[in-house]
Amino acid sequence: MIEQAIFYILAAVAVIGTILAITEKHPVHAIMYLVTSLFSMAVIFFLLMAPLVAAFEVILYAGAIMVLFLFVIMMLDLGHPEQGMSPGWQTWWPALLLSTISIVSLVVVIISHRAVMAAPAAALSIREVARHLFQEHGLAVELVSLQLLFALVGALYLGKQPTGKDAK
Amino acid sequence: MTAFSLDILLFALKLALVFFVILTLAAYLVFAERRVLAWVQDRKGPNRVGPCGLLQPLADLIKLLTKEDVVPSAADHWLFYLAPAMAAIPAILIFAVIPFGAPLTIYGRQLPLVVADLNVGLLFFLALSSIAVYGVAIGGWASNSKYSLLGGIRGLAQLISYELSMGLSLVPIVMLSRSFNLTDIVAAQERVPFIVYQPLAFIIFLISITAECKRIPFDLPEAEGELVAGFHTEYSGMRFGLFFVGEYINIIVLGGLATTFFLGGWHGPLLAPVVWFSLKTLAFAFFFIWMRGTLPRLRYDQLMHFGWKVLTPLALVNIVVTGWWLALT
Amino acid sequence: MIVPFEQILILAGLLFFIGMGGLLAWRANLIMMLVSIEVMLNAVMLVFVAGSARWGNAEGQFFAIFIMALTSAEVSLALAMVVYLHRRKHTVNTDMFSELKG
Amino acid sequence: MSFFSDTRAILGGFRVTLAHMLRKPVTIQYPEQKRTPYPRFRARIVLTRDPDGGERCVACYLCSAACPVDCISMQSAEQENGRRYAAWFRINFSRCIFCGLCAEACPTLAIQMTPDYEICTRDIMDLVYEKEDLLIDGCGKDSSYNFYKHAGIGVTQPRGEGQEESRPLDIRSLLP
Repeated sequence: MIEQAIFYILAAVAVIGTILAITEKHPVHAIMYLVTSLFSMAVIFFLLMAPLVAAFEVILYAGAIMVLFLFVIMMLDLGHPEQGMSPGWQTWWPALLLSTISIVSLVVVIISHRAVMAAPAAALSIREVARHLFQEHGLAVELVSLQLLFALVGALYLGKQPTGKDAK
Repeated sequence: MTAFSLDILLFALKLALVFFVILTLAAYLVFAERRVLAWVQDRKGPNRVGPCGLLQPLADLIKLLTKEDVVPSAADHWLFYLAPAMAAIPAILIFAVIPFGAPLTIYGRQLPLVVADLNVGLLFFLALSSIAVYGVAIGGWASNSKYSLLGGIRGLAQLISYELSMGLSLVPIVMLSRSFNLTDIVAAQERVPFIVYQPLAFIIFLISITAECKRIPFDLPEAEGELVAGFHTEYSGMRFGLFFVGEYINIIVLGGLATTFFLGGWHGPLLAPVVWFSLKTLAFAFFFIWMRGTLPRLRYDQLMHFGWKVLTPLALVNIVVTGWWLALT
Repeated sequence: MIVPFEQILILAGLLFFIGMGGLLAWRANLIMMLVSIEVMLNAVMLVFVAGSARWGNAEGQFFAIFIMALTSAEVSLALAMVVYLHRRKHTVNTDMFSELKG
Repeated sequence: MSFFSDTRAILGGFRVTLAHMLRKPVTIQYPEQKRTPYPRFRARIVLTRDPDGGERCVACYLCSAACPVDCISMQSAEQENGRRYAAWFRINFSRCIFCGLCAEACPTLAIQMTPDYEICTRDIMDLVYEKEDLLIDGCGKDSSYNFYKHAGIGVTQPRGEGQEESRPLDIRSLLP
């Protein structure tokens, strides 16, 4: 019962935080709203018996990705909403219309397929999750790590300052 | 019902005690730092307020609370107000997962001396320490001052890079104890503390936590010489005090974590477990102060070079070697 | 399950379509576009984790973790690209990068 | 290998600071525990008297000219017998930097510096010392020096009466 109430509060925080993040003109404020939303998402993951994902959500999303955004915004001095890159009403309303239609249709579909309340599944221990991950999906782990390596090389290449004869 | 309420009461008591002890300890760590630094420099340090200056933290608190709270007019007000809290709160929250003593038995019921026995305690610590970055970055950015902005950017880059090596240096600990739970990690060190098996990981962790709590020689975000006070240049009064207290709580908490991960937590002969834990933690705090009195500040490129090109590869090699060793034995 | 699976799906759908709306609306600002994509990916993760909890199967959590790894790779590349573009034209406005438009 | 020498250097630094930590502090707890200044310590300025009890100062303005912060001012006057003295003499200690140039410039050793360094007050106007505040009843550092006895000019006594001074030569005695 308490968990249910917490879930609804968190869901409200997540949705409101995301809406504020999307509509906020100032990038830094938007990032802060999104971090709030991500936090509540992490706690939702925790409630959904996935503590590992919850921890990684905070470490990676809030602690690394959003910090990277913040770093780029601070470094490139992009925090000037008055420079006019924010969308006006003409760009908002088609997006809003499309989103609203999609949300309404999704809700209709989900409600029409109302299934019976599932029996609560047993919680998975981290040890078990790890065993599954590395025994059955070892290839996927390797592929993801390779992809991270590629991203690293690509980012290094893009971020390199042109030197010597490359510079104009 | 009475059993339940007793549990709640004991829990609340434990929580209040931990909170009180941590905050008092942080305040007295400021005092201890001033005294020890004074000794290093052949001075005496604050000894005016109370016997041996023991009431100095109280005087500091009163001073900070009664100071004028200046907010720069060009600052981003909400974020400016928010940043000190974001710097101090994660530091306190991390302590929730640290077991600081053997489980007590009161009125026939077990009372584990840890606030929250999470099964992902180690990841909880990493998550919260990555949140502490926001206090520095937002504080630096919202002040709308050049020094603060530079301090904030430096803090961001530094904390991100050293978090990586800190996390990697803890992987061998998880491999040895086979658990993310800090109580299990302490239990695994009942005979031999992990520092014996993992001296390299210990050194990497020690350097990383020094960078993580922004202490000399890694205090580039607040370098007085170049950036006045870095990310908290524009802060005054108790907002500055929150940043300050957050830093010292961080020292205590990270010292406690180093104790938990490498020095066997509360295990120790003769003395009570809580006493052992406090002794080890305070030894780390003393080491941080000693280091501040000894080492000069690094240059920024040296800092990044050291973190990415020395500590991280070393930690990775350490993980591989530990894996081999575990596979062979 | 703490709440019916459908409610979590609705929450995830809400977040996903808010992100989509943001992506469509912020076509001019590269940073906000990336932020919107993060929101959408996060919503997808929520579905996977909820499914994992619904059927007691660890695969959903793996997908969530893989998505996180993919996202970090994507964001690092994308932000490197942002820095590169900013170095070229001192703006992150996508309308300024339309030389190849016929 | 530089790694070992670097590590040794860092540990050496730690050893040095530890040694200083265990050393006795050199701090002097000022209000309770006062340091005895050396006799030539440069602090509060005084005007001394010659061994006969007269003022040494002849109001020559040399100290005032030497003073880099212009904190000394005075007004010269002359007695009937030609003996110069300061009608008023004022030192503004809120400007004084205690450099000692005035004491060096003084030909009569009138202006001297004393080791009394505790002259701060709450009111800055109290730091403007007048002649009566400055004048002391002693001779200061050179207790036997008396300017007019050395000066070789006949102001307070006939010429040739001073110490280490021979009588003036009567050039007319050489006339044929």
